[in-house]
Amino acid sequence: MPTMATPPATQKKLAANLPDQTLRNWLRDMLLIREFEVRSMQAYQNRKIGGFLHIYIGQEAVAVGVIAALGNDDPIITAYRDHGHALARGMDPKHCMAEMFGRIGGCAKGKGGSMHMFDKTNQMFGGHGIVGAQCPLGVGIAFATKYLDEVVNSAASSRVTTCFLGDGALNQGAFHEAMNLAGILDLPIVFVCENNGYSMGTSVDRGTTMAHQITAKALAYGIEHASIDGMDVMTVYDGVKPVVDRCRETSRPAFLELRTYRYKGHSMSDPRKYRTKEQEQQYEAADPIDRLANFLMTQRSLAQKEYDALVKEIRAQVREAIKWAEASPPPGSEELYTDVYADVWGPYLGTSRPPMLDEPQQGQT
Amino acid sequence: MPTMATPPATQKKLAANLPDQTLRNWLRDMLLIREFEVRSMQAYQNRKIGGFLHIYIGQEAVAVGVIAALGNDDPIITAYRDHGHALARGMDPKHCMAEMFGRIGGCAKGKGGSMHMFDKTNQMFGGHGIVGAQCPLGVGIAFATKYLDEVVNSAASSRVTTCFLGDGALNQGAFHEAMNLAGILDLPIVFVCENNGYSMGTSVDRGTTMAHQITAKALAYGIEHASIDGMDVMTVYDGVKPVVDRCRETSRPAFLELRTYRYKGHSMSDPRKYRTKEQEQQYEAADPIDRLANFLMTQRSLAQKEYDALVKEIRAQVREAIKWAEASPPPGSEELYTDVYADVWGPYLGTSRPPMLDEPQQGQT
Amino acid sequence: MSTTRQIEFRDALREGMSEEMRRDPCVFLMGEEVAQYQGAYKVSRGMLQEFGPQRVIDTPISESGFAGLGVGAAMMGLRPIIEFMSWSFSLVAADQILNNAPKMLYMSGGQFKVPIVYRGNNGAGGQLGSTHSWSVESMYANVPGLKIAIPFDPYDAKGLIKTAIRDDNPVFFLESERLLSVKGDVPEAEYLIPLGQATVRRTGSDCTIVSFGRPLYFCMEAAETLASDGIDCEVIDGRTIRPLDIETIVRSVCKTNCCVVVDQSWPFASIGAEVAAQVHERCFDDLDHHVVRVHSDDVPPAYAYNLEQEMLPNARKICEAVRTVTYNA
Amino acid sequence: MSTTRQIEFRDALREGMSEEMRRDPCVFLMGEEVAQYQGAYKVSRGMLQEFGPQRVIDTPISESGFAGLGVGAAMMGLRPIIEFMSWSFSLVAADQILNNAPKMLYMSGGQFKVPIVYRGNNGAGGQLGSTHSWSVESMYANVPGLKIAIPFDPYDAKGLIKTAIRDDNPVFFLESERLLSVKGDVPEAEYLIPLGQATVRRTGSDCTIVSFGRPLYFCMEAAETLASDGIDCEVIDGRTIRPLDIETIVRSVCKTNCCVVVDQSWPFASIGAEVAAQVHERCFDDLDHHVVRVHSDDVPPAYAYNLEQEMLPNARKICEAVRTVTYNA
Ligand SMILES: Cc1ncc(C[n+]2csc(CCOP(=O)(O)OP(=O)(O)O)c2C)c(N)n1
Ligand SMILES: Cc1ncc(C[n+]2csc(CCOP(=O)(O)OP(=O)(O)O)c2C)c(N)n1
Ligand SMILES: [Mg+2]
Ligand SMILES: [Mg+2]
Repeated sequence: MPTMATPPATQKKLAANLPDQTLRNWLRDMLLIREFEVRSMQAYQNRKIGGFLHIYIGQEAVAVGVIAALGNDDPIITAYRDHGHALARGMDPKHCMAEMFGRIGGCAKGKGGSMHMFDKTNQMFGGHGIVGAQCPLGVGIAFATKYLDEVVNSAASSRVTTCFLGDGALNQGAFHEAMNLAGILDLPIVFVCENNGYSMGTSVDRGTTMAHQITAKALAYGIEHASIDGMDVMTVYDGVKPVVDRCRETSRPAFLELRTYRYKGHSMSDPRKYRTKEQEQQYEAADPIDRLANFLMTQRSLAQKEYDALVKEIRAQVREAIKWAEASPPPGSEELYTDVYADVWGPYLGTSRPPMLDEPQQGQT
Repeated sequence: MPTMATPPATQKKLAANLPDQTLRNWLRDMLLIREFEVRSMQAYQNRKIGGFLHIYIGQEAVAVGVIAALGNDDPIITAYRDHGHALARGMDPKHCMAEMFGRIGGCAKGKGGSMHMFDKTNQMFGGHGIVGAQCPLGVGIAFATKYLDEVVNSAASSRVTTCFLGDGALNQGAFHEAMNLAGILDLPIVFVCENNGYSMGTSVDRGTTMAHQITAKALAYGIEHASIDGMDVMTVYDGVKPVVDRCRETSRPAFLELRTYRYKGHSMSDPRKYRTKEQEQQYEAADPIDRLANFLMTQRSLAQKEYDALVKEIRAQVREAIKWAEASPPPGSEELYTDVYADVWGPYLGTSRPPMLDEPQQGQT
Repeated sequence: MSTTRQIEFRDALREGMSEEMRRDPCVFLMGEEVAQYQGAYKVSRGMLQEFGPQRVIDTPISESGFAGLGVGAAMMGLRPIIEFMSWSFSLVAADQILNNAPKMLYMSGGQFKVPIVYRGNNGAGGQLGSTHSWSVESMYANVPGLKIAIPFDPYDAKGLIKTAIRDDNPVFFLESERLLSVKGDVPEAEYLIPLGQATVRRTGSDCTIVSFGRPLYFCMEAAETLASDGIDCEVIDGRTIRPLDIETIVRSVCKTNCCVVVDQSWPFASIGAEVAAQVHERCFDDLDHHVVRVHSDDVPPAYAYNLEQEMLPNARKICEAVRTVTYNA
Repeated sequence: MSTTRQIEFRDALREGMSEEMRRDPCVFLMGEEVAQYQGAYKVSRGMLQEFGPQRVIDTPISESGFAGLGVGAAMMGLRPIIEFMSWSFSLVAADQILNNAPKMLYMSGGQFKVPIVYRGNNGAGGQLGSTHSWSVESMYANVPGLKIAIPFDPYDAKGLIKTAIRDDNPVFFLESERLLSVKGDVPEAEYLIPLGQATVRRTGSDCTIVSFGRPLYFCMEAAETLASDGIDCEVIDGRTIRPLDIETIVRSVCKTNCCVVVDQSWPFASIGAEVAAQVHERCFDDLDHHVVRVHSDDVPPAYAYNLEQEMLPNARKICEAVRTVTYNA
């Protein structure tokens, strides 16, 4: 049987050969996500954010490392633990925060909330709340990139779609149908399973067969696969980049397990009784931000002073984002009947873009 | 990686060591199914049977061989191509035929039709029309046998459930969720995938990744698996029996691919343009009934005369079944509101057993 | 005057899809057996040959997968036509078609439209039993964000499918296996039928009969029978359920003062209940009698021919209903 | 007179389930996080400890799988309680719960009963957005073969869940996250509440308000407000949707001559439409005004607090509706 496991790419040290500034940007992005999440938790406790809130702290290296391996117009889609992906993809934190505050300035005008971050400009196709349901959508996006290249436009853009999913989604039928379709239709999609060890209170081995080797799921579909340490952003990049490149070239899907950990509870109401403090501390000791900062300070030229300034700058940025979000008004009541249908009929008012899309873009970091 | 493939059991020659009479019974069962199906097709053409009709001809060795490897109270469940299983399990052909004629004497009082053969006495849990949907049911039946042993009754009946499915069902999410659940919950269930090469007009390689080795699907769930030639009933028995026995012992699921072929179209309206006459003839040349008959005549004591008598007897039995079915009246209009709810309320009349269940049992062959 | 020909319902559907595919490269057709097999019910016959395997695409039996694939593709600006061999099989894809398709535009705050058509056979196909004989219109009509069209004849099939494909919203297009071979006049020239516009299939003054799709044939039959008894029925084909053209219905009821709704789905919380409720709301003082509904019986569909026939709406039941509401008139 | 205590809705549910599990070894509880985590909403707190891992069973996120597992187990004579963390997640299991559970008895000609309870949170949980805020009652009520119960308070929660578990049919049991912490009087002694029996939550003579589950709290609030304006409302809690106790509703409407239905699901083809249609059918000559319905707005649920509030039924909307129907009275 062909195992199709990707040869370990770490030997190539791709990330280590990137310019300093790129790695500094990754550090910046990870710090931004971390700070954003810390402040989100506060805002939730202060009842500025409602509904469910799923915090990405601990997993930053995955979103940042994977997205770094993509081109700017490569689409991504993910589940409900999505702030990290939105920010890494280039969404301004103020739009992300305003969305969680339920304000018109939010990326979805406050209609989506924490679980539904959409950003057309940055090719972010959501934030999706139903476990596994984004997988067929991801396959459809990949189908469309290929179809557009082959049928509609003459130009070959060769975009690669990345579909993130949690380890819990491995047990949803939609994931399996999506994998098979991607394989049968030869689609350029990379499934990135963020295996953080738990779906809510269920450790992966309690819910998922072959938990010690979840890449076996990919084998069933003849899909290239690899397991990658998701706690180190450079390792993530080194593991993912060649896979994305190959996927772009061959239009064959791939499946990657990114081994990671969420430091916080599943959502804000989770007491985390299903795991030990020791386990949490163990992961926190291998923190992805510390690791990259350390690398940049010891192997490269990052000065402590610079680092401190970066942290400060980011604090200010997130503080700004919160202020901006608070100043943004709630959606007007006309929004109730807007965006239900694209056209105007009966009580329905057609559709309108979120103001975010019409703001000048900062460009991705 | 543990492949968990079952060691080829054919060396053990289990079937070859069985008493002559057992093998003759298998021959009888296969002939019965064949004759029953031939007459069903006629009846369909004569408009005595309505709806969809899916013919089992060519696959007889699978139902007969697998069911021979089970105990009498081991439950089975299957998809819509189910006459063969019902008959092999011991349903009287007259009840099976009457069901297809839509008569009160049918196994489901004419309410189920060809796709929905149920037989509580013989532990046949249907006949199910939605592709893959029987898989979670099968898992539930296996769960119940274990639960009854462990929680409700003191006696350990250790029943093994067999869940048949087509190759097309491999692409339905329900199958995958069922496999994972069976693995996680340690359930005594054998999934028997009857790979007849096609789901309607789609050859298995056009719809299913890893078509050359569909047991890879089982590997993804850490489930024991094997591929077995389904065109020879003795090989089927030899392959399946040890797996069923082990499943009974360990309460661990298994997955078996039975390689087979349906001689006829998917249903009665299928012109079979998607395959060649040569391919059909190739399989027909290796006919499972001929193979067993041949074995019994050359290696055992079956005389041509005996065989001819058996064929004749079966023709008569099926002719009888048709007569019986035709004589059975259509369900009375009170049946419209019977069996909707188990209790009586509003227009609903409660439930009533099919007369079949109260007839003296012939016992399984 | 444009020339017309008599063509089958299935051919009208194919013409509509094919014209739109010629017009717009973003339109494609996907589903089980739509390509090489030429369509399980021959609706897509020849389309693979004309448009090639990139635009007419066979799928495995993975309704959830390819229904969701369509949504993703639509978010990217394509215009998928997704065929369900039967709407009965759409239940395994319920989350994709009811959560993702009709709510994406709203959840994304207006960023991602989902211009998609789901189409296939709906309603009892003839002795297919409980799981294969769904009339999904009542269940799915509860969900905002989608549109539902039910064509009556080849003319409407072509005109409505073309509009559905051009519509920027998810459209659930419910055909009937029992009507696919029905022939009817279809113009050579291009035409479109707007969604949300009912049509009067028969004018009459004594009673309004409202229906959708296949049961309209029974309504027309009943109207003939009743006419010979001096009861003159107006038969309204709603054509689409969402949007529901209640104005046309109300106009008719204000004239006839009587209303019967014929809906092939189960009665409870149904299209029939909705139309009845709205007619009562809008015409309370004009009605001589409460609205009477004709449905399938509130039981699972049986295989047996006699039980299935007894369960389904038919001309006899419709006549009875009309006689009931017009009794005092 | 039996002693009562004040307990929470979630505890009443647990007491009901636990009593039935003590009584009948065939009853078990299965779902996501029901065991080790003690229930995502703490409904099953302590049950793993009492009944052990064979009877209180955690599942992976495989709703289609374990919803179907329950059906298979029920065919074998067990009485599964299957918890959906939210009914919003039941859409991925739609085929199992709508095809297999309610039609098995019919398809098998009376051979295989499916005594199963599906239960979990239904309705808007509070800013959970479009995919997580389903009110499934209208959609699922269309399907024959199942029963639907919606408990109002701890007393009903316990009495109805016990009956549901003993019922030989599939029962969809719709709880509300927003009510789980509500406290109420629950007797120490055992009691059961039959399915199909509505109850009058408030007697009144001017207008009948019919509702189910959580919106009843808004109805009671509205009734208080209206009482101070001299409009005396009778509030009826249907308790179960299938069977629908239309007799109790009709009796009340014949007395008040006015009717408002409050239904938290979307309006189109809904429970509200059904009740309205049936009341019109049964009380046409007794009604002073057509039935008025109060629903969620016909749009997907938004995350933003203000939009969600605006969308949902509330006391203000109910008051308006009652004033409309009683205007001429
Ligand atoms: C179909 C479905 N079932 C249940 C849920 C409730 N739920 C939300 S998140 C979650 C756990 C998912 O775990 P995982 O996929 O590992 O992602 P993680 O939370 O670890 O990021 C569950 C059960 C849901 N959203 N959708
Ligand atoms: C969910 C679902 N989708 C589609 C169908 C229509 N359909 C019935 S049988 C069939 C092919 C199944 O092929 P396979 O599983 O290989 O079984 P076989 O017919 O070969 O026995 C299809 C597509 C269905 N019954 N259910
Ligand atoms: Mg996880
Ligand atoms: Mg097959």
